[in-house]
Amino acid sequence: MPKFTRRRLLQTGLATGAALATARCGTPNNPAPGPEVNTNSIKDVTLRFIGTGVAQINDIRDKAQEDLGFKIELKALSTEENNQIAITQPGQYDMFDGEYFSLPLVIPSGNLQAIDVKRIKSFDKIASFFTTGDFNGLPVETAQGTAPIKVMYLSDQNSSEFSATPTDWATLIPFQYNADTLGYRPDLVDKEITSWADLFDPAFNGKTSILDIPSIGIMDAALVVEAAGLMTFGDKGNMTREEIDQITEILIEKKREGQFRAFWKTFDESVNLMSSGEVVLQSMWSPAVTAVKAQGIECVYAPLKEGYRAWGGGIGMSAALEGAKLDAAYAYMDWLLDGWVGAFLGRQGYYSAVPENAKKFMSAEEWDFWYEGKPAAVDMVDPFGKTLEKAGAVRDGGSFEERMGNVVVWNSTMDEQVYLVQKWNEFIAA
Amino acid sequence: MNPDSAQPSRIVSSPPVSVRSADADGRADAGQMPTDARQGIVTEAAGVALRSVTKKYGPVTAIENVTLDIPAGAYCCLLGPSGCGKTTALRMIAGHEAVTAGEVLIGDRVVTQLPPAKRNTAMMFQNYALFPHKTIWQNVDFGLKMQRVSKAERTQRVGEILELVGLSHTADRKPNMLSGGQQQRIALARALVTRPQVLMLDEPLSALDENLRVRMRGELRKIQQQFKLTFIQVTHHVEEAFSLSDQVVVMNHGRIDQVATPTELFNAPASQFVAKFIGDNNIFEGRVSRTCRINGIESVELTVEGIGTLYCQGSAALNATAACSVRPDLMQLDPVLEDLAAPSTETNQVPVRVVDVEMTGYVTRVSLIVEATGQTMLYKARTTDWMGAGISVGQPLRATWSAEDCVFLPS
Amino acid sequence: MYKSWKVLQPYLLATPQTLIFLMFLVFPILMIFVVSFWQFNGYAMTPAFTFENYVNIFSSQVSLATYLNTFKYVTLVWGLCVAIALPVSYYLAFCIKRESIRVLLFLLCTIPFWTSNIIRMISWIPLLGREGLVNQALLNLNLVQQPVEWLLYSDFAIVLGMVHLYNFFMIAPVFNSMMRIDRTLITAARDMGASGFEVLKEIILPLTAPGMAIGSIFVVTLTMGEYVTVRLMGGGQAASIGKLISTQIGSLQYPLAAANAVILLLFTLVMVTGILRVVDIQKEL
Amino acid sequence: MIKLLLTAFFALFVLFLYGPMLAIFTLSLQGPDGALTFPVRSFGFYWLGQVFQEQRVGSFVESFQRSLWLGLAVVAIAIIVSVMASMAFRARFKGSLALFYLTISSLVVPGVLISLGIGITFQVLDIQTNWFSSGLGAHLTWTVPFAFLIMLGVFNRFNPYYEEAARDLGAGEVRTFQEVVLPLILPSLIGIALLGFTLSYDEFIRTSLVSGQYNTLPLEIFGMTTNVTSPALYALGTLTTLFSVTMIAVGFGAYKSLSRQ
Repeated sequence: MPKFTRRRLLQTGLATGAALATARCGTPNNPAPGPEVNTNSIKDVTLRFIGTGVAQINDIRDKAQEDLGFKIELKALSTEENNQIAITQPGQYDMFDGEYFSLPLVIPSGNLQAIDVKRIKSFDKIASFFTTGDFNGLPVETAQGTAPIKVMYLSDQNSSEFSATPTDWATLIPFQYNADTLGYRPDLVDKEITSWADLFDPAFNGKTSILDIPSIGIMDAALVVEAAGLMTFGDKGNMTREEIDQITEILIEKKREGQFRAFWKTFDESVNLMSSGEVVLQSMWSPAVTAVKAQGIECVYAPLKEGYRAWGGGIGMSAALEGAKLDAAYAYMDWLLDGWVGAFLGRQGYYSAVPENAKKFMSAEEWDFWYEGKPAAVDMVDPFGKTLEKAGAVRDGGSFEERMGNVVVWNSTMDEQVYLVQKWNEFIAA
Repeated sequence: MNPDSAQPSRIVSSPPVSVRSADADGRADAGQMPTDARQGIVTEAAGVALRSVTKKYGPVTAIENVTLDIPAGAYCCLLGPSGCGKTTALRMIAGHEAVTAGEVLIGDRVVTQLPPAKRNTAMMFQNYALFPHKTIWQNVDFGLKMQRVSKAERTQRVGEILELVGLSHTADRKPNMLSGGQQQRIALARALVTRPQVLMLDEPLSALDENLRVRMRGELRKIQQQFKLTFIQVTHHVEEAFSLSDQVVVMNHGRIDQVATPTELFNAPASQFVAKFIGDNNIFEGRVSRTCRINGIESVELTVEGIGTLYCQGSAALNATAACSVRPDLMQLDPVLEDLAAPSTETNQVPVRVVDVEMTGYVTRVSLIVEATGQTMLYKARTTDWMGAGISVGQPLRATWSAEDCVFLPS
Repeated sequence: MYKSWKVLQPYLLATPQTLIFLMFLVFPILMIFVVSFWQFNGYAMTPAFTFENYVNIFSSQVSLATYLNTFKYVTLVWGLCVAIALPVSYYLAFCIKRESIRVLLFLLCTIPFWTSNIIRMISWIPLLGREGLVNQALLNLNLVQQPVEWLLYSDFAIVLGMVHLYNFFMIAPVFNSMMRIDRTLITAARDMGASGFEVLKEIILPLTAPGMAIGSIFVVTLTMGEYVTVRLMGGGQAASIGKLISTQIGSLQYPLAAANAVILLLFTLVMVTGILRVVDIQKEL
Repeated sequence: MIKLLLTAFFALFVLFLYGPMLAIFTLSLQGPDGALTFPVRSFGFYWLGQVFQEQRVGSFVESFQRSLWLGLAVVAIAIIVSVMASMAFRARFKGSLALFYLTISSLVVPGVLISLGIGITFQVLDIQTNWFSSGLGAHLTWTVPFAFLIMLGVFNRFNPYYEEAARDLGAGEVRTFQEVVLPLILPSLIGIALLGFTLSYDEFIRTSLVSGQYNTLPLEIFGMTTNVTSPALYALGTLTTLFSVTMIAVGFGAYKSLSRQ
């Protein structure tokens, strides 16, 4: 496609719509291929992000724009839409804020470019289960599923093959992750929740929920059915067709029995379900629990005896990035790891990829509460000014080590992904 | 050529009709006992009476204290300009409009509170109101079906009446496939099939073109004779009312101005309004300056400003304001002006000038102006006569007519 | 010159509209048809000619059940829309005598239609939820001991939501048909002894049929492909074909979604053609 | 009696229509401590103000602007195109029936097909979807048929002698249209504009897969239903409803005053 300048585009008058859109023509939709003639500065750059509502937060954008000087556009999507756009609409984004488990689908599309880890200043400080696969001897690395290290590296800059061992070329630069479990309303649930199996407890019939994102929901479901003794798996992170058949059959049966109240796709939906009392026990994300608490409603993030399901999120670059935009992208990633974002997200309960940097931006009390598992010395306030925890409270599940050290599965994309999605859809539709 | 000439002679089946005073007591003498509508093809007609009937729509009075007798078997036309209350009166008789005060009688039954279907009446609507989604057969059948008449009898009666109006072949068609005249006949058939005692027709001919209208007039009249029903028809068309009716009821502003046979109406309009409405009568308003007898008949001398004195038959108090009217065909035009100064008590004279001449066929209409007052007058002559007279536009003339032909109109 | 212009003129005038529909309706649907025979994996589709997608759909219990469920929604929503539209339109057309009041009340019925569907949908949630207004009222009145759960995230909620959204599409044409009924037809029927019910059955309903047919086309086609209401009011639990298609799109199973879309389109067209036999649309304009 | 029943039914229906909306209007008028469910804790305009503030994620203001522009573009195109086509229909021409049924089918094809079809088409052709290209197209498939059917109705009742009279008096085609046809159909055009704008402004399903990088307002609101956990969402509902109602009022007023002339 020949390069169109803005004027040329208008002259050819492709569509009335194009003329109407002049108001925002300053930000080209398609980054022009070929070397940028105008290498003026990265200040003129606009980076367009796609991601989930978890980190597509306007406060982060404002701070980044202030610190970095270029423009950032955010688009908050559901996990599903995010992957969908990443794979099918490469022209719509410059930066992909996604999860590691989606990479087996996104990387083959060729829409992301390899990240030169040598250009990432804090790369060596990133939590080691991302970069090397081991973590202070904790069992994180033995967990099943698409653990980040399995899809962290590409064998070569232009390859779409994952490398099992570290190379100079990364797929995503991680910046947040967490260990997820079940959340519940202690005021509406009269016992302590200690096992994934409680999700199927008939006492909560019609009051539970599970998330409707196949790659994540299936892992929660697997933990539940395994804990309930309904079935066993060879590898929960990579099920066989038979296992998928069996687990969806169990799920459909539970659904027919009316065990579930609803399904959710984004963490705010889970917040609304929980805070409105529609659901009293559900698989949930950590910040969703804190968000429920921020509304003044009791909510517990249950440490379960079977362990946690973990996920990792990072930033990837569109294959089309180059020149000033590419520089801007690297600048952004450095900024991302620099600690401000880590602290910002940390105050909602996420962990930062570079905890030591995040620590610089957190108060000692905050660090102690969120990472060390110590009782809050003062009231804990989220980044939006809402008080989450009164002084004296302790984080559910305890310290960083206790939580991340107890991860048994990661969100995963399996070999039988297509089949899984089909069966999962049947479960949702049943 | 004139289809009217083929009409059977008119029969007024009851004593001369009259406007009854509002406080008249007793029952309608014109009515007969209604017979069962389902017996025989012909039902006995029934008279209709209104007793001090008033209809108000909120603050607006549509009908004010109207009393009227329509004899059984009469063809009665309610005539008047639009908004005069004639349709309201009809709808009150049919039961489609509630009466604010007063009573409606059909035969000797008080029907004021009865729904339309219980009144033994039928109505034929303006634009016919044929059901567009039903076939002709279903349309005609509808009333019988509603009366729960047996299937067999319905088939027979619908067949009969379609035969009668000569449209059996259209039974399976929808109304919009029929011509205007055919639709009208179907509407009539539909109204008659239930064998009403009274048939009401709301401007039944207004949707037809001129030729068809004249022909249909004849048919209506014929059917009325055949069925011997009371027909009450609303019309604003004077000629229609004249050609059809035994009894014409002229209405104005919610009141009845005159009830009479067409001939009476034509010869002796009872009010200025009637005189104006029924024809192009020339009307002169003035003051009663003298009462006298002309040829032994009580007469009045009317002083009209700018014209002088006019004489007409009638009686009135001296000095009362009044008017007189003369039909445009009963005047004479005379080019001689000399003896104008000496009016006689028998002949009225007015100096006029010809303004315009309109030849309309048999008749030529001549517009005149009374120069002294600016009043326009109309003169109608047979075209042959006018052509022989050799009068041209602008010519001054003398219009004369006898006191006998001049109708006195009290205010 | 003038003559040939006259002949050409209608073609030229009709061209832009034809082009729009060719570009954004015909071609995309052809593409759906083509793609429905393609293959796909987790992240991409590849041109092919396989009936696998159709086989998948017809051999799956779940997708068949989903189709049945969709028809259930369509039937219920359609039935309720008719059940609401008839009395409401009848009331407006025949019981209200003042023209100005009629216009006012009709506008009152239409205003919600002009506002955002999504907003109208979510506005049910604070009413119907477990701790919503309705349940609170029921509990306070001691009518129930436990909150009623089927009010929200249920088939009931979905049908309610769709009726709320789409009843206007039935009311407007039905009302329009009723307003067009010549009032003298009713007087005539009354004159011939028809009771109120008979007038309704013999005159008003048959003459309202075209309006109902047009309304039905709208309601049926709108509910057939519906997935937003199903998602928001069903709490993600309920299924319809539209929802299935959107889930499949979300999972990048475009060819499967396309195959479902083709089947959905066929069903819709069959229904609409059926309805069109009852009514001549061109005559109703 | 029956009338009474019908009145009651109508009242219930109106309650059914407005009840839920009144609920969110009430909930949007809460103080800062308001929540998504009843009871109302305090009254205030806090959340209405919040709509114009920066949100945690996304932005209402920009998507509103996009929807506004898109609605106007859709209206303009729909009017031009449908007036042209309906004028063509006054003369019988080959293919008119086909175009008529094409237009009808555009109405009856479920929206999700339009969205999917345009989405796939753009993807296969490797063109970026955008609210002002693919989104515009999707909206046109929904608004043009309405506009066209209305115009067809208008021209069915349009007396052609007016135009003949104008031509007789020496006006050319363009002048005839300007001086005679346009003023006579103007009230209808206002109606179409009003309808078209709202259809576009509130359109969700047809746009959902083809809006491209930037959301239209309904898409943004839908996104918000999954991303916003505060009454700001209801406040937005209140405001956009107010906006719609204002548009109706303005349009209706214009229609009234035009048709009176």
